[in-house]
Amino acid sequence: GSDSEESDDNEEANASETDTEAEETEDTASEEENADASEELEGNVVIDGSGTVYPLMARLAEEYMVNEQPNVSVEVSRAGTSAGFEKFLVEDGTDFNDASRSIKDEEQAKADELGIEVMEIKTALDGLTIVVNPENDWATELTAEQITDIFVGNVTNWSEINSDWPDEKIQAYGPNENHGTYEFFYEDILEEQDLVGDINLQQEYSTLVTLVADDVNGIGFFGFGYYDNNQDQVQAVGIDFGDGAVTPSLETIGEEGPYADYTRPVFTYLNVNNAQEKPEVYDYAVYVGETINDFAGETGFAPIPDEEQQAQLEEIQAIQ
Amino acid sequence: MEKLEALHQNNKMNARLRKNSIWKSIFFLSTLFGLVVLAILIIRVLIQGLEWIDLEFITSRLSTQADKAGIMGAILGTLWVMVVVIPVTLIIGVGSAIYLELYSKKGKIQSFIETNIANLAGVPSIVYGLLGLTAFVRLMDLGNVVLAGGLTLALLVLPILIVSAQEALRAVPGHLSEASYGMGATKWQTIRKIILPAALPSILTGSILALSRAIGETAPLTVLGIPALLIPFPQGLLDTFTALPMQIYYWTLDSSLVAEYANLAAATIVILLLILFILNSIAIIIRNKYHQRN
Amino acid sequence: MSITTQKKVQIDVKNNDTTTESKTEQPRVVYDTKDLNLWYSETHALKDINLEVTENEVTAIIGPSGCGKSTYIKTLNRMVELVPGVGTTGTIAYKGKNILDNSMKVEDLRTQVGMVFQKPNPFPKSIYENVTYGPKIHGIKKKSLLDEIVENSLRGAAIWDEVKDRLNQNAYGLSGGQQQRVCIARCLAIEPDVILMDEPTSALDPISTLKVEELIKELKKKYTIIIVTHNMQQAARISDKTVFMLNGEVVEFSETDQLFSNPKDKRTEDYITGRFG
Amino acid sequence: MSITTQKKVQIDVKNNDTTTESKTEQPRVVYDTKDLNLWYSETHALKDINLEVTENEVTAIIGPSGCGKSTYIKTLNRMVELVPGVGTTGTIAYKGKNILDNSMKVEDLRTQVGMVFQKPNPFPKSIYENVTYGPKIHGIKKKSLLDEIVENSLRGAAIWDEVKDRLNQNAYGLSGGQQQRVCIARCLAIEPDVILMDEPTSALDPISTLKVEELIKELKKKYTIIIVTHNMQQAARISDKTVFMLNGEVVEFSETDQLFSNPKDKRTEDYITGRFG
Amino acid sequence: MATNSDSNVNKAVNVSELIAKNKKKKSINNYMEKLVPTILFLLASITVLTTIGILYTLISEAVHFFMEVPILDFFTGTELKPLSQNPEFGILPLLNGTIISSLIAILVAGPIGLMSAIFLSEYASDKVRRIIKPLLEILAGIPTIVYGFFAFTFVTPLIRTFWPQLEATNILSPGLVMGIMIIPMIASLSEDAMTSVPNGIREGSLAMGTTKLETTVKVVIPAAFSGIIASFVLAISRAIGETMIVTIASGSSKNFSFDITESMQTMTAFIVEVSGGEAPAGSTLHYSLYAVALTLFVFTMIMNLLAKYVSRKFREEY
Ligand SMILES: Nc1ncnc2c1ncn2[C@@H]1O[C@H](COP(=O)(O)OP(=O)(O)OP(=O)(O)O)[C@@H](O)[C@H]1O
Ligand SMILES: Nc1ncnc2c1ncn2[C@@H]1O[C@H](COP(=O)(O)OP(=O)(O)OP(=O)(O)O)[C@@H](O)[C@H]1O
Ligand SMILES: [Mg+2]
Ligand SMILES: [Mg+2]
Repeated sequence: GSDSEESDDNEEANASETDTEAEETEDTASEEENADASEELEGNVVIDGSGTVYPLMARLAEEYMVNEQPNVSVEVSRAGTSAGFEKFLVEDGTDFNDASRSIKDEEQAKADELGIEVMEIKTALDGLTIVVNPENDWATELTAEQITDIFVGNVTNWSEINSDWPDEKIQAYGPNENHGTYEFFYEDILEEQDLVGDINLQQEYSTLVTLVADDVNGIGFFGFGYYDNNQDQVQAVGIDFGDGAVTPSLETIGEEGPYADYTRPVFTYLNVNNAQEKPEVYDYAVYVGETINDFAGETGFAPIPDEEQQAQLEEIQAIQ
Repeated sequence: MEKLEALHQNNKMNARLRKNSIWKSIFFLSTLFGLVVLAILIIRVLIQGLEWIDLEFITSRLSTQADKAGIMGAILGTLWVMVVVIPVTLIIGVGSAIYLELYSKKGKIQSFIETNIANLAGVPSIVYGLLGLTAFVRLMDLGNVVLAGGLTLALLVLPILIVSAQEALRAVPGHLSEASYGMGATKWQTIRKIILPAALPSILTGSILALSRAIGETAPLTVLGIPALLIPFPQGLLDTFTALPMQIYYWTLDSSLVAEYANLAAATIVILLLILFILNSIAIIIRNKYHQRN
Repeated sequence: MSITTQKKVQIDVKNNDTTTESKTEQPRVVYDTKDLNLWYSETHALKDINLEVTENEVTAIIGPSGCGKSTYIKTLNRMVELVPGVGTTGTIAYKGKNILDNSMKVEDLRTQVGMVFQKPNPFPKSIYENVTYGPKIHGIKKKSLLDEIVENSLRGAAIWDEVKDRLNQNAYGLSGGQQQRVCIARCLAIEPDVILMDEPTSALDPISTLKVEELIKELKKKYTIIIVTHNMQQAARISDKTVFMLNGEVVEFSETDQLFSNPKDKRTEDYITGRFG
Repeated sequence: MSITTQKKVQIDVKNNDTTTESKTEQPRVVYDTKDLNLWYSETHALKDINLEVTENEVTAIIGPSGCGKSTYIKTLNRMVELVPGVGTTGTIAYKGKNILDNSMKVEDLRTQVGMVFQKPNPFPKSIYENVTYGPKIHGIKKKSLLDEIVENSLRGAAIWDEVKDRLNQNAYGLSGGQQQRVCIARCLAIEPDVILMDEPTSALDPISTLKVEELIKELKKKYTIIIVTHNMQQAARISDKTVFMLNGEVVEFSETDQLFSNPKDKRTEDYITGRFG
Repeated sequence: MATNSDSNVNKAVNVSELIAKNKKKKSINNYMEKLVPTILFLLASITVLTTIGILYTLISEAVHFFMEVPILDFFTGTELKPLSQNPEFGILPLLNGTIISSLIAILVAGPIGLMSAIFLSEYASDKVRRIIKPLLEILAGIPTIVYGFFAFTFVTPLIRTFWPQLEATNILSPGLVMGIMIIPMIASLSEDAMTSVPNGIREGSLAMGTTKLETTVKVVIPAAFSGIIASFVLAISRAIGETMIVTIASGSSKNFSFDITESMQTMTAFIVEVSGGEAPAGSTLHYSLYAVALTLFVFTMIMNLLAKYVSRKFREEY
């Protein structure tokens, strides 16, 4: 109906707006314009899911509420990917579910059963980062095989890797099974080999950071964002995938980039039915599609390629 | 019994008195220990959080950007939750206490209910979270709104309130109610006009302490699923909300992502402690005033 | 070893000057207690009490601690039932109606039978509210009427002049003796027929005691009064009849002057001569 | 209106048969109180007390409620200092040493001066442990000696026969009168020189009272006893000297028979004739 | 004397007649007299409903868990690997963590709390007590989340300066901090118990020339024993139920060990972890949360019944 047309217009206005974000005055001016144009939407957009994706989605939601639609309330929760799907795949469920992994077959089946049309939106790329203690001046670069050896338990002493290195036991750390990061590490990097028995798996990232920061012989893995914000406490290990060591950074992380082997996408899933029924959900989905790359960097993620973003946006807009 | 003469000369009184004063110091130092820890704890959060506290921090909305973030939403959320907790616990709590103390006959039912209340008082708060999730969020289909959170916390502090209200009622001197009955007042008249007013200060003290427990609770709310980012202020009982302890929890969790969040958490702790401190002071003032009068 | 000492107490009981006043009509029995027994769970606290209390007289109950004085007086307005596990047999007829079965509502009984307690027990409210408590409870709302009641009752309790300027102050601010008189006023406010008093002066200083005693003598003109006291001289001074109780039994019940000057029972004599108690 | 009644109480005080016994030596002053004043924060509870207590006599203190009897007796073993804010002036010499400055350790004083309280206050322990409590604390460990102390003390308190078969039962299972005698035994166990008693029979029934009174007369042979009582007849029965206190002052202090038969002070007369109190 | 003027009191108002008249029409009051107890009874039974609600919530979900994991395995299993490829659901590591942390807590709070209680009730002046007691009670009122970070960012590093073996997450420091948290509980309740020992008993002892210490140890504490024990048991049950401190400061290793320098997980922390984690509905992991919660519930219930039993058993009659 006419509703959707209006919001389309609105979308375009907004898109141009984000480009000139730096200029505050213009920003507010166009905001007022929006209000005048009776484009003001109301309602709730409810987002739950992965805690990994949360910082990015929260940032986005805030930006949307502050600059685009002050009367739309976007609530972002962080129950975890699976718990989030639980709330997503019910009648009157959440509008979006953030996920640090792609939807599972069972979950998709549940959605089909309920008649919920689910759209996968790739939001950003995360680089799995291997970190060691800042005082560790030997293992600053490791090959991908050595990483696997360490975490699977094939080597247990630093000196087993290189006889110049200290004869000290390696202590491995990582997020526990609750986290998508663990799943990715286990499935994609270790190729489903069991982790070393005495690995210290933790629920909280803050704990992990502290643990590695405290243990000269420690080595741990987690998402790039947690390394990025704690560079004073831990140092990233350069990984040699065959062409020399690559340190993770917003530039190297990418599905095609040099750090591709340790890169994984993170998603948000949209309830398409909700987007069709509620203009604010649709509006927000479009906003996500348009601006997702603007906030990836500051929240510790690498952006997805522009073409991919464009294609995704079109797909979203096609909902109407 | 001349043997006892020894007792009067040789009872080592000096040594015993020395022992007494040594232990007295130990007892005093033990008491001091708790206070010192309290001081350290408070000083630490003050150092970390104080400079982040200003009017803007208190009155602004939540934000993912540390320098813009404020806690008005969390404060309002906490207040709204109290809007549910206060009447629900007071009515049910005082009602139950009156029933148990003044109406129920000493017997199986009464002892069953009292044992049950004592047990509930010891049930971990996180279990209440699970109850709230099942009963209010899912079964009553309220969602994670103020009402659901408030009812959960109300059930959590109810046993505490009942027990303290019972004590308050028990402490009302029997001669007051006797005087009332003696004039032909009925039981309910006596309760309403004499016993309740006399017990009121103690009941208030007890309920303030129970409320401050509710205000500081985090675990049940984590189970209910309180949004981590919620910018609009809650406007009513059926709005989603966030609360001060939840905000502290999320900020500290995410301090590994944004270092300043740790300061925000500390600043919020300061505010929360301040609120609790004010509530406790009120309770103490009421208590002392009341005690003086007796 | 046994006490061999002999003592004799002579008490010259006054001829109550008020007795001459209005006792011309036929004396009416207000309370008629027949074969009353009372148990606190296991304790047999009252044993076969038989007693008649006459209108417009002061009946004093004396006896050593624990003999059942309070228990008996509290049975007369059924306050004793507030203690759980109390059981009674026998009857107490109040103006002809047995109050121990439920033929009379206990609230109605207590409206007609006021009680003053050992420890002054004003409510923690203003003096005015203390006195109007009863009337209000019984449905009297009109301010002018209440004011009148307050003045009359406080006058009746001989305390009006002392408190008339501070009716709105908390009754706890008064001295013990004043509090006790306010309690009496509170009791008068609903115009009872009988007033029960359980050691009303035992917590008071000599001066206050004196005042309350005089008040009792005054009240006798309009009310029937039953008073428990541990002070034998007080019983002698103010009562018309005296009951001596021991171990839950009534040992002796007679005219006050006779009981003190010429006790019939050896135990009464022992008690009033201070051999025990 | 004022009380116009006149009463007269005559008490024939016995000639204590025990006084003849061992009073041949020079009577010694145990407590010599000089110009004692005591304040509870603001309350001036004792005013210029001057009093001498003689060895191996029973000194009774009487007076209306609140006159300072308990306060005075508690000053004699400095128990009164447990109340915060108590201040004193003057001196009390115990066997020549002033106990109000700190020249004598309060614990030592109390080891020599036992006390029996109004309400029986046995420890919630067995009878045996109650009696051995004092000796044990003061360093006596030997079982045989303790056993002996227990028997002697309980005999001394005239309760041995009643409890000898249940020494290991909790003292709370005893009746009030028995409890009080156990407390006396507990006090005897450390062989004090003086025993202070604050209304030791006021919570007891007549029979128990009698027993305790007889015990006191027996104890006098070995101990100096100071006893507070509200029962004038009791004072008359058991004491050698009597102190009458009023409003914190000593009104009269003399031989018991003289005080009761021939009071010098009008206030004493008023009190013993039951005009107040 | 004023009584002279009082004799002219007139019964003109005739209050008693008025009252008698009012009595007849006071039907609403009679109604209330009957209605009120019923309403109050219903209110009181809400607490029973709460218990039923908790039991229903926990049991209805735990049943699913026990259909997949035999009860015996659950209670005797020393391995808890809920998400591993070969998941194992032994609750012993959690029980272990819970018991050890509570034990440490009570070892701290027991002596300190009791000694504080002794100081407050036997030695401190009324004024000092009235200042210190509420101050101490603030400790119990501090949100546990605050304690959690206190343990993690202050106590652990502090201990590590002189005991480097201590891991960054360990069960020791949350145990210690939990102990601090429950000090006021023990201090306050024990103090109440000791204060309610009748003064007569205390005086009886002091009057025999004993020192305060002797009186306290030999008479007051034995007399207040039931109250003191009850306060201990209640404090322990509070420690068992404590969630945030261990969640934050002890990490989440499901360690079946007795080495207090290591990270361990308690039952409560496990519940937080799973309920905030990625366990899909219907998975064994999801249901395990309720099995653990049920165990926890039963555990604390036993503690409370124990407290009741103990305080009744040791109650002194005075
Ligand atoms: N609430 C009660 N429960 C059980 N027994 C009681 C109760 N009140 C009194 N008694 C017992 O009943 C008996 C009579 O007590 P009551 O209070 O009537 O004595 P009293 O003559 O008034 O004594 P006092 O002069 O001390 O007031 C006593 O043996 C007492 O122990
Ligand atoms: N702890 C206290 N604090 C303040 N004032 C007190 C205290 N104890 C007693 N008093 C006051 O000191 C005065 C004397 O009290 P005391 O207890 O010595 O009287 P008493 O003669 O023993 O009375 P009773 O016969 O009632 O036992 C009274 O006015 C009393 O109010
Ligand atoms: Mg009585
Ligand atoms: Mg006294």
